[in-house]
Amino acid sequence: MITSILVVIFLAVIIGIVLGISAIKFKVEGDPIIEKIDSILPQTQCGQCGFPGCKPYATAIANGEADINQCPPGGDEGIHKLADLLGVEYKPLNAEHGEPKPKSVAIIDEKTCIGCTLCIQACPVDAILGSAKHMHTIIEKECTGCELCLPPCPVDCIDMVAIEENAENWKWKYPVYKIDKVSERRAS
Amino acid sequence: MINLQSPFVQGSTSVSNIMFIVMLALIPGLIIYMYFFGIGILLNIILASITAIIAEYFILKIRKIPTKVFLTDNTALVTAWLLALSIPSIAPWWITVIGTLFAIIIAKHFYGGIGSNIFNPAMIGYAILLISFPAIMTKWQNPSYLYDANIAFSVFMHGIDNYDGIASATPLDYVKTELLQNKNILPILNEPLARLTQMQWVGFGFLLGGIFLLFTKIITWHLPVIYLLTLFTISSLFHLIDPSQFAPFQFHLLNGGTMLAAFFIITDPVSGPTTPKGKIFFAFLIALLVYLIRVFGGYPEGIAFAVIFANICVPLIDNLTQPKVFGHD
Amino acid sequence: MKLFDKVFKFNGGIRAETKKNISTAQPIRKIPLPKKIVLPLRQHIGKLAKLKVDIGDEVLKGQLIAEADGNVSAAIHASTSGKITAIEKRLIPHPSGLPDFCIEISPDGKDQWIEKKAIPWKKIGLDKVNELLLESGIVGLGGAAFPTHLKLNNSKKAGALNTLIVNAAECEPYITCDDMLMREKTHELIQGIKLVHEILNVKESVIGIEDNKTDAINFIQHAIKKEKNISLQIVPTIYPSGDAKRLIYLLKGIKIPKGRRSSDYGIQMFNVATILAIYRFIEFGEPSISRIVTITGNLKSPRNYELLFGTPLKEIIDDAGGQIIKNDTFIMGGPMMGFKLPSIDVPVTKAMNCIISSEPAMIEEKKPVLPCIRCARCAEACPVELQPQELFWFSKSKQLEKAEEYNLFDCIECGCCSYVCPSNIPLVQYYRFAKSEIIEERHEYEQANIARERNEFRLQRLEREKLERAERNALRRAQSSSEEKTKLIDEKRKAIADAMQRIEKEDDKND
Amino acid sequence: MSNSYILIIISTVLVNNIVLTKILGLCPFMGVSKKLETSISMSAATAFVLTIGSMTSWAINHYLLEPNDLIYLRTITFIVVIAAVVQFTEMLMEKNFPLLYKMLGIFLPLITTNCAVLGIPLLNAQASHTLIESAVFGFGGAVGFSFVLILFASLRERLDGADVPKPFQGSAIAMTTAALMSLAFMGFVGLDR
Repeated sequence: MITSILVVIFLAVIIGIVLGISAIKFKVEGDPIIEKIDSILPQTQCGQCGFPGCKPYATAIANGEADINQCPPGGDEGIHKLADLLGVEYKPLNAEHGEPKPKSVAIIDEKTCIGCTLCIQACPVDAILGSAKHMHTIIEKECTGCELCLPPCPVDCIDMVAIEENAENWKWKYPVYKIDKVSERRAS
Repeated sequence: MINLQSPFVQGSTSVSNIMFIVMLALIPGLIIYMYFFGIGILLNIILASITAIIAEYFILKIRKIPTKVFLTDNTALVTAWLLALSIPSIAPWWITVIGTLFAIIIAKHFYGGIGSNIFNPAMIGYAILLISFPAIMTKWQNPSYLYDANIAFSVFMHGIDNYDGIASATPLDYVKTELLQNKNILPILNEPLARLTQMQWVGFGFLLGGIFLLFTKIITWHLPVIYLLTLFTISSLFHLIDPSQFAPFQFHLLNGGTMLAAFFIITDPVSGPTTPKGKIFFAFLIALLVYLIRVFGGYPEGIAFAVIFANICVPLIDNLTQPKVFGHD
Repeated sequence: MKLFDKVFKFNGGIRAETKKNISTAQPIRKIPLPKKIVLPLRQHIGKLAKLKVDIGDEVLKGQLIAEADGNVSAAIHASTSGKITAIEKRLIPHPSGLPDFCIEISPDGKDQWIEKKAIPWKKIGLDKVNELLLESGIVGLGGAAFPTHLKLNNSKKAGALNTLIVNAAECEPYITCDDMLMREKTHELIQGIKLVHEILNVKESVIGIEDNKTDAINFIQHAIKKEKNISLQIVPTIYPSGDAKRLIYLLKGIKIPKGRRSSDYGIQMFNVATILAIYRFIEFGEPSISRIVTITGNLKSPRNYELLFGTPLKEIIDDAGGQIIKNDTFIMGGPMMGFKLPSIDVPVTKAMNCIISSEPAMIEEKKPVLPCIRCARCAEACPVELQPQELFWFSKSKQLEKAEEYNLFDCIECGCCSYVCPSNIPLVQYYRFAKSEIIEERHEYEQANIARERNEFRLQRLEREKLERAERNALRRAQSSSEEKTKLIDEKRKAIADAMQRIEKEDDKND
Repeated sequence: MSNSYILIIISTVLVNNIVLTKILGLCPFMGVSKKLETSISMSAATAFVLTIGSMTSWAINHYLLEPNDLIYLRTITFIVVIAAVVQFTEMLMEKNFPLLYKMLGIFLPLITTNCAVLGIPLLNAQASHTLIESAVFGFGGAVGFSFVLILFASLRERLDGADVPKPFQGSAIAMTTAALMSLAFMGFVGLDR
């Protein structure tokens, strides 16, 4: 009886010492996983996930404070990639954070704009040009379509315009065949 | 509407043609089989075919896939034929039915049907039968016991219990059991049961059909040639090391399902590798395992297990044997 | 005639029915000036050309009406004299079937040339020739429409070239425009080859031709009898021997991987029609305004035409007698790599080497598409030695990273795999889909990176501004009356404003 | 003597494969076989834990338990030792391969409760293997585990593109596949004689 207790205590002490030493020796600092997560996120900086930008969301995911299904612009694909990276199960997009929309850019109606600069302050990527009392324009190439400039505008002069398909950005479509039910299912 | 894209012209091969030619190539072996062993095998093939078609039809219906196209692609038939040719011709009807159902439903359609099955369906069916009903699956027809269609039909319906002497061990089985009693192999090989020339003639028939397949470019040379070559080399090597323990290569090449496997079973494209190097390794692996199981293992014939095991390795083999792309180093 | 010089056979390829004799029975024909000329700004690989004219302008034949936008682009010239009557989006011959910007010219009927000047290339040097080529609007006329000046640029960078290969293989079924060009303009072609040979300063020129063009072979052999440095090499008729890298391998035994250019290996290749265009430009000062187009297939009178760019296709089809069996479906390019035109109301463009009025068999869906049985016939047929069955497997299930790992982008979309597939799978369509998808993903990734940078920059700026504001406030509170201090503040403000300006400028530059 | 080591290896890898014949260690076998890369790392981690675990538990069994007549403490002490080894591996990995650590996720600490890892030391003790035999047995078990895990992962990657019917997608078809794999391994019966 006593020997058995002694043996177990002895084991516990030895193991405790070994693990204690290695805990100090293999201490981990920083978390490179945040960068990996951040590179999957679409960088719209739209804040729909409930965090003030993509990086904060990435940090939250890495710390286990946020789920992977809170990013509507990233869409299903983004969630799949996050799930793959983190080795967790895929979950469908959380509707609380909004629905995925077609990629669009903000366009300022330059006739209505009063040049209040509120939108400039709201834009997370500095994609709006203009100064006080001069009408503003949006650098279309830089616009992420985050819609953050819409609420502050006092005269509702900003519109989100979906990017149209043209000969330049046109893509080949997924082949669909009548006989092959499976490909139809996948395409839909 | 389909989205029409290039190429707008097409060659003339089709899956159903390929499978049809495979079945055609099985005919010589089948005829020789029937010549020596009666019509038992034919009953099995017909039953297997019918079972396969019916199973396929119902599964396609359940999966809501157009039935006509997939029933006429002949793949289910090829599976049924190969399975029926692998099991003893004196097996009762329900053996054939169970095996075929396993092959079509589990090995094929669980995985998504033609093209998606990772295991050779016929071999899955065979292996399941072998481990479930070893007594029936290891008794082969005694070729000296010639009988008429009535008996064949009775055996088919009720099994062999009413007929003494109808069954005997295969040469592989016989030699193995004799060897277990620490006998020298040379006298054993001269026993009539070890020299089943009828079986060897059937193998020859499959060889003919296989050459036809090679000739019509349905299969490439890699699989059968490497398979037979490896089996030849290993058996010769062991025979050289100890002729009193290991049978010479003729014994291994001509007995069991060697020829059927070489040209028809391991050449199943869906569950096999696609790269030339991969095919070589695949065939080598199967031959090696077949020899090991035959000589050292617990089962008299190892083709089904070897094929399934090699099937498991296929994705990895394909992955590791990707050929160089044009211009890449 | 020596048949089959030593060739290095590439893997696979297919021997399809060539159907070339349909359109070679009659000589090349020109048609009268059309009523309208429509010139798309997108006729080449690269950026849209930049407009140089406005509605109402009068232009002369050969006048520059849109210039190359940057290096990867090509200029557009008026193909006849007349007035610009519209600049708007019209249907163009493009696989998307989407409209794009076009210039419409109403011809005045005079067909009056601008002043043509031969290029004194010997005097001005290769650099200048290249600059002029940028203005010539010449692109590869084999079908890919890659700007020619870029090719020359590359050869210049690569240094020593030793071989000029003239691509006369024309391997796709139906197409005969190069064949007819070689038959009817043999002399001009050889002059062109000699010219390009000298400009590039190469040691030898090789014309690679498929053995099914016997007439053209005879003519050229006769014409180059006295040329020491020009040779003709006959290659077997196996599609796709006319693909640039396949032809180089056939002739020279050099395998050039994806991402490398032939000029890195001392080889430059031009299509026969491109050679002729360069010749016309340098010798006579004529920019690229016309080409030979094969009009073939299901037509009453199929033949080759020499056509001005911008000619409405409909007029040509009418001239060729119209379709025998009406189905209003036309294919641009060959049957292996071409695409279905969205409509017949499109103009002739630089990339248009052939128009096939579709045979009924081409557009009906005869055979069902079955799952892949991994028979690897496609791998045996693939001239790039890919594993099409794996690429298909990954593209179909949208495992794009895997597809890329298996070298999806090496695929030249030649269609050999689809041609031999016993399951009738439209493999190339899956590859095209996967490629576009990956390209878009990459683009999005780049956009995301830019957005991230800009966001980080903004956050830094906000942080800095906050600090500055705090500093300023502290300063103001401490020394509100001191004049000296006010000056200091002013100075500081100025410095900040300057800095801001600088940053903004830099930002603009980055844009 | 070396012959017996080879037999142990053959036996543990093929004939008595820890996963497919003994049906131990199914948790990581199912859980970490979705991607080839992860499965390879998992194999490495398990191999490490198994070999070290077998040896330490042998030492404990041989020097602590058997002399003191405490064989009834085997299970509990082995569990403790294995847990410690796993902890150690975990820390090592978090330091040196953080991404891998994240990818293996819960399955890394779960090696602790991996029945293969406990099973092998217990089998060792039962068969009264020597230290080297224990190590070889542990290593062989790990190789067998890695072998089928990697094969299974490559199969599952291939299955990602297959048109598996909806009810069978995911775990269902993985289970079926595992069953059919073990069918193949049944063919090796008798090879270790």
